Amino acid sequence: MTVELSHYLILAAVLFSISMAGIVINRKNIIVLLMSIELMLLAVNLNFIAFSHYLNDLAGQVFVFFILTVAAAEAAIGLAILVVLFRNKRSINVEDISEMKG
Amino acid sequence: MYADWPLLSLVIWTPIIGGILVLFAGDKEPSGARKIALVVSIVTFLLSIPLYSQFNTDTHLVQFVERHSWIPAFNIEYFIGIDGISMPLILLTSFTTVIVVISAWEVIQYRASQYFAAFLIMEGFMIGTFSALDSILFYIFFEAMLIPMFLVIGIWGGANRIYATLKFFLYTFIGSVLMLVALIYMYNKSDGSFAIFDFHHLPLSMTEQILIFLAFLVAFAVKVPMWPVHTWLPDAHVEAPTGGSVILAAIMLKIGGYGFLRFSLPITPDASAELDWLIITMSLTAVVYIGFVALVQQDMKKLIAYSSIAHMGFVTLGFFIVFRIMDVDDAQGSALALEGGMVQMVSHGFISGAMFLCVGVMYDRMHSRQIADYGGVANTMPVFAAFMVFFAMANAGLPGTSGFVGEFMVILASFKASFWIAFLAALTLILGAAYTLWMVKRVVYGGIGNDNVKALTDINKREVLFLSLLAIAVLVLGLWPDPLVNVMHATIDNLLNHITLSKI
Amino acid sequence: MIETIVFYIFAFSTVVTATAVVTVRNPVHAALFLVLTFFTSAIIWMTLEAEFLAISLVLVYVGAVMVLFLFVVMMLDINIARLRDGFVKYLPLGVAVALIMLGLMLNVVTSDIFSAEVFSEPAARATDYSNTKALGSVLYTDYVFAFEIAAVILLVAIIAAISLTMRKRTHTKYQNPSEQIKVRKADRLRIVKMPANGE
Amino acid sequence: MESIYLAIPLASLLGAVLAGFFGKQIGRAGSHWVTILGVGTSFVLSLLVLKDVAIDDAPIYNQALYTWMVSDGIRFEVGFLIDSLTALMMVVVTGVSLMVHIYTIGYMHDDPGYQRFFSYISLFTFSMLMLVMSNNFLQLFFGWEAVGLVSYLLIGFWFTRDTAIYANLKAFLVNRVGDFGFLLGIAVVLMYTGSLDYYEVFDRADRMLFATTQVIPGVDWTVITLACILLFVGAMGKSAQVPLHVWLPDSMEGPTPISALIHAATMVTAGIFMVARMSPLFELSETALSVVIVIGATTAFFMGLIGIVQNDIKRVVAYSTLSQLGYMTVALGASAYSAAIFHLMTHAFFKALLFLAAGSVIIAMHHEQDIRKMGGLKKYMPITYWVSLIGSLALIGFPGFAGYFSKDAIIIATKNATVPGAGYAYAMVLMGVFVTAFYSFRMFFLVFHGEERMDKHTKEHLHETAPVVTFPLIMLAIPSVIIGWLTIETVLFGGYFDSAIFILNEHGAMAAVADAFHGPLNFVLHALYPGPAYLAFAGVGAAWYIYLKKPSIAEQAKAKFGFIYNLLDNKYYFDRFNEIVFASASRGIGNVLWRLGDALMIDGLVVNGSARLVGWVSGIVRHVQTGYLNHYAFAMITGLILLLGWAVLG
Repeated sequence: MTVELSHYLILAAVLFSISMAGIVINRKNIIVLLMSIELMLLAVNLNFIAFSHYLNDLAGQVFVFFILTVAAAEAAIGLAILVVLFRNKRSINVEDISEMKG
Repeated sequence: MYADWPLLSLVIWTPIIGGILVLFAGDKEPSGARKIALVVSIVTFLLSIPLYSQFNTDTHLVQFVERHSWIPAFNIEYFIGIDGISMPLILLTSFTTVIVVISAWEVIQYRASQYFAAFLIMEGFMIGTFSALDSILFYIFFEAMLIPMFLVIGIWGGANRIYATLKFFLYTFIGSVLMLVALIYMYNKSDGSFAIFDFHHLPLSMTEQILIFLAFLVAFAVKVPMWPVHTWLPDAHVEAPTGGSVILAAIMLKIGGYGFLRFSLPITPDASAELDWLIITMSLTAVVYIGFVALVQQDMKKLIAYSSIAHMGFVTLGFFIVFRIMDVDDAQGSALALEGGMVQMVSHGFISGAMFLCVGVMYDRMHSRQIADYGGVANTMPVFAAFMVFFAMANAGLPGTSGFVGEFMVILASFKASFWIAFLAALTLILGAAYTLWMVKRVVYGGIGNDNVKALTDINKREVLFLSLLAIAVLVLGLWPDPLVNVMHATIDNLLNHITLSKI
Repeated sequence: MIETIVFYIFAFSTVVTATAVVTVRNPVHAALFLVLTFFTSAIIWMTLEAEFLAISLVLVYVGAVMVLFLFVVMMLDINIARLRDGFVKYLPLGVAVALIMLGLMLNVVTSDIFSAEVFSEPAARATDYSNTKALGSVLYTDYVFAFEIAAVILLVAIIAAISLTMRKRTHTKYQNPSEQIKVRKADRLRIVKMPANGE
Repeated sequence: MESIYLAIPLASLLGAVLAGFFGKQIGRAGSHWVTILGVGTSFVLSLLVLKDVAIDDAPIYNQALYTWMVSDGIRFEVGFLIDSLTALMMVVVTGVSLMVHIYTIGYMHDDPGYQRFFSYISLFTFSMLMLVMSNNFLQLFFGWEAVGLVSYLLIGFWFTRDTAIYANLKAFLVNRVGDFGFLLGIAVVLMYTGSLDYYEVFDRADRMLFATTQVIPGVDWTVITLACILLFVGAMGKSAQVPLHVWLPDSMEGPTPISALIHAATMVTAGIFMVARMSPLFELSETALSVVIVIGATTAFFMGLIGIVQNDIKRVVAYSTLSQLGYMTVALGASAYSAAIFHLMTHAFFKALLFLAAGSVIIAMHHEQDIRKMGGLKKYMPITYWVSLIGSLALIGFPGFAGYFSKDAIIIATKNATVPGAGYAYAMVLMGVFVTAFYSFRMFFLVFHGEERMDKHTKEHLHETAPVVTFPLIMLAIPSVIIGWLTIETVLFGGYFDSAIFILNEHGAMAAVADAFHGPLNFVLHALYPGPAYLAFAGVGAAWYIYLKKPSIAEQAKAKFGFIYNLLDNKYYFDRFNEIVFASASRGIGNVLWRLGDALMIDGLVVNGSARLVGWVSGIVRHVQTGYLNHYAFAMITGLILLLGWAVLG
């Protein structure tokens, strides 16, 4: 029994589903939400790398590289927003962030 | 001497660049900005004079042509030139801008440099619209001039200016989008040309023509404005500052009429002939219906705005009555109708501009446009009253003023088509006099109405200057319209020949 | 064989830690579990011969991003209890969503399109093959523009993060030398005429 | 000669411009001097032209001055046509105008708008000259509207009075109704003949004669009839014929010199002049002539009746003007164009005289115009008394006076006219003679004879007016007596108008008058035969009996014939009718169109309605946007699942 492509894909799918469940369950905790998104990206990256390996094409890895970059940027800005938010509202509860509601 | 100058480009770009300069002059020292503005506007006017004096009246071909490739990917060109129908309107534009600059001299204190810059830039765009021979160039200028006007009303306007600007912008914009669709359709149809004259010779089936005609109709009818898409005009006028009203009435409305002559008639002659009843009905409605509506207005600017609509009804009536005249045996009178519409446009530019300036003069002193707030202005402002009565008479189409010429020509011509069309059109003689003079009666005449009127001071030299410039223009054009009519003949005749040929 | 065992061990721990990330009460713990998830998946990436990325994942993510997370979480005084409101309430929904999603995805990934026959194990690399070198050679040639853009994005992120969190301290006192130099007598000194108080 | 023609109107214009724009600089005296000089020049030159035309038999001058415009191959020109008709009109216009100018010095002596007034009346003279000297329809219309403008300005001269500015607006609008028809008439002429030049149009009149058009579908109208009736509508407006007469009585709100010059002597006769000028067209349409004669006859009699119940001295004269204009119109309808013009001329003199005399009375009475508050003025104002008597006698057609010749000529012509409606017209003009005499002398007796009903203060200050006022009166009184005698032979029968007026042979009214004419003396003696002269005597007698001898009769009659009195006092309810039907209805229509059409339908329903629709739809759709982050996340997940499900299972 060897490891095939589908194993990796299944693992990625499971990871993705977990992170999605995380988003639903932790709908109030913005930090865990952000973490779930990181997890999701991880699942996607895993897919890219697996395909890159099995197709013998480096492009997949390049993509992961960029995704990592963007994810890092996203995390930085997201956390910065979070800090500002906390300063202003003394809370990071998603329910308190509903200014957009007209 | 002018032969190798890119004169037309100069006339377009001088005010635009000048406007940007004015913008840089800033508001710290408003007198600097307005001096530059005045110089720029006068220079532009002087530059536009050779367009008339060097104009060759014997040919219908476009003159002062400049043609350069601009966006080669879509075969869009910087293609400009003028003929007998655009040249008078360009002169009107450059003349009116001078008047507007003078009229705003001390009146505008808030962000003066931006105000003057807006008008100068708008002038360039408007002249560009009149001289563009590439349809995309036309479209760009056509849309671009909305922006300064939008700002002028939105920044310097009255209390309800936001509503008015939005209405103005959406109305005109929605109309022109359909025009763009039509232009692109014809671009594809003509194997990749946006030149207006290529469109003129583009064979189109009846269905195509009718659709294109309707697209243009929406764009230009809103601009003119024709009933029933006219309701933006009174609101825009009421809220606009005086200069904005003047430009709006004097020039912007003309672009609609010009569009009919440049696009609708030659590109879709068969559809125009087919749907002439529609335009004629709308025009006559404008004359009669709007005449009645104007009668009951309480706000002077609204009244003049409605009278503008009624007068512009003559323009469109003149343009489309042609098809009815051509049905009658000898077709005499069709050139009369077209030229009448053109003369009416130019004359309306002077008269409505002057009327709005008159209201502006009073508004500057009283800060009210309501007729009821006035009464007996002639007691305290006799010189002004003389001007006001004069322009009111011109507005009512008194012979000897330019207001008469266009109406006279159109009524004469429309008689050829039908007695009743002429009858309804001629009702303006009564209605126009009624609403204008009734306003004059309530505003200018009578005993001093209240203490505010009592405190009025007569117009100063600057106001006398711009009102007399307009008065002279109105009078000269009324007493001797030949120089104006003469330049149109070749172009109008060619246009008439063109529209008699079916394109199907 | 050994690879299979490695895969299963780390795949299992990845799933477990990921589950822990979304379920534990304390965000600090969640962050730590996330770190663990990243570690285990880095090892899985290793088995896929993506050494460079595996290392960067650990260095960049675990080393920088996750530490940032931890900082933030610990810095902010968060009311954990409130954040856990509705956890139980939403659990069934979350599980249902996850299961549906999983079912759909499994449906795809276990199909024959991705079977071993189609995607067979690639031939082993030469021993002197360097994943980092190969990645670098494409990154700086074919993807150089994208690379530059990524750099700009990072720059923007840095600036944005700083500017977002920067606080203006209004009460700080400081000197403005240029104002001090420009000062004139009239600004500071007012000569007042007083009536002479003579005898 | 051409420069003289040009100088005639321009001299007046120059005066107007100088007084108007530089009134402050040249002062009050300066203003009246420049304008009088200007109009005086015009008058002298006009006399020269008349001599040239009448005595030296100068050829007709018909030249364009400049090309106004060329369009569609049609030349619109401004030019002069100088023939016998024009020359006569020029002299009348400038002559009366000159007298009025001089009179104004006295009448407007204390008015602050002195310079403005002189400027206006000079401008009027210019406009009227342009009108009568025109050689084409365009310029005719120019002059036509220009005199209307000046009339508007002058009626509203005292613009602080509400009645004045009401009257001037009314005058302008009613005139515009006439002009509306006139313009359409011009359009007919242009479209069927392709020219606006009089002579070219007359040459091509047969194109209109044989063409038909359908104004109302299914009914064929001869174009010439249509053209003539439309043109006549213009004349009705300007010459105040029923039902467009309503403006003229109200126009008495203007200063009296204006009433004399514009609303009696010259401008209102423009319609008469125009129809006479168009005789080659009107002659071709029996129907049009018939319309003309009926309208004229109605005006002549019924407007005269109103004059009986008026108490404002100027309004009595105004209604007599209406009635006399009716006479002229009847003459036109009877194809007796020369008689109409002849009456126009005599009327210009004696009616200007009457108005100016009325003005003189008004000055003396300190601007009191109610004749019930006058009486016995004879001994205070002898000159005014005598000139008024002359004017009144001329007006009623007392044998030997100017009015007798012209009016009698009209009556005889009407008797011999053949167009449909002539019989009615003959009855009307005969009764009109009696009515005219009655109201004229009612006013005369009430003003100058009988008891003195004015208040004490006024009485103390009563005296004859200044020479600057009485001089023009005397100057006008002279032609009021003699001009008929002197000129009847030349003007009516000497073939003076042969070149200007065209009469078809079958319209023999004028020829019949000529047959009855054997020299002026004989014409006067003709009065001894039973005829209109006795009616005039009867009118005077009745007035004398009722208003001097037994004033109680008037009151009794008023009480007894209350209905008729009310009808007359309210001027047949024309004003009321117009006020309700036209003025109110227009405003009503305007309001409905504005509020319902523009504000409610177009703006409310379509424009703002579409904006509201967008707002309404988004108001509903907006609820999807809760503003909660987790809702969005959940929506995203749902969307993702659906998309995936669709891709995988679908």
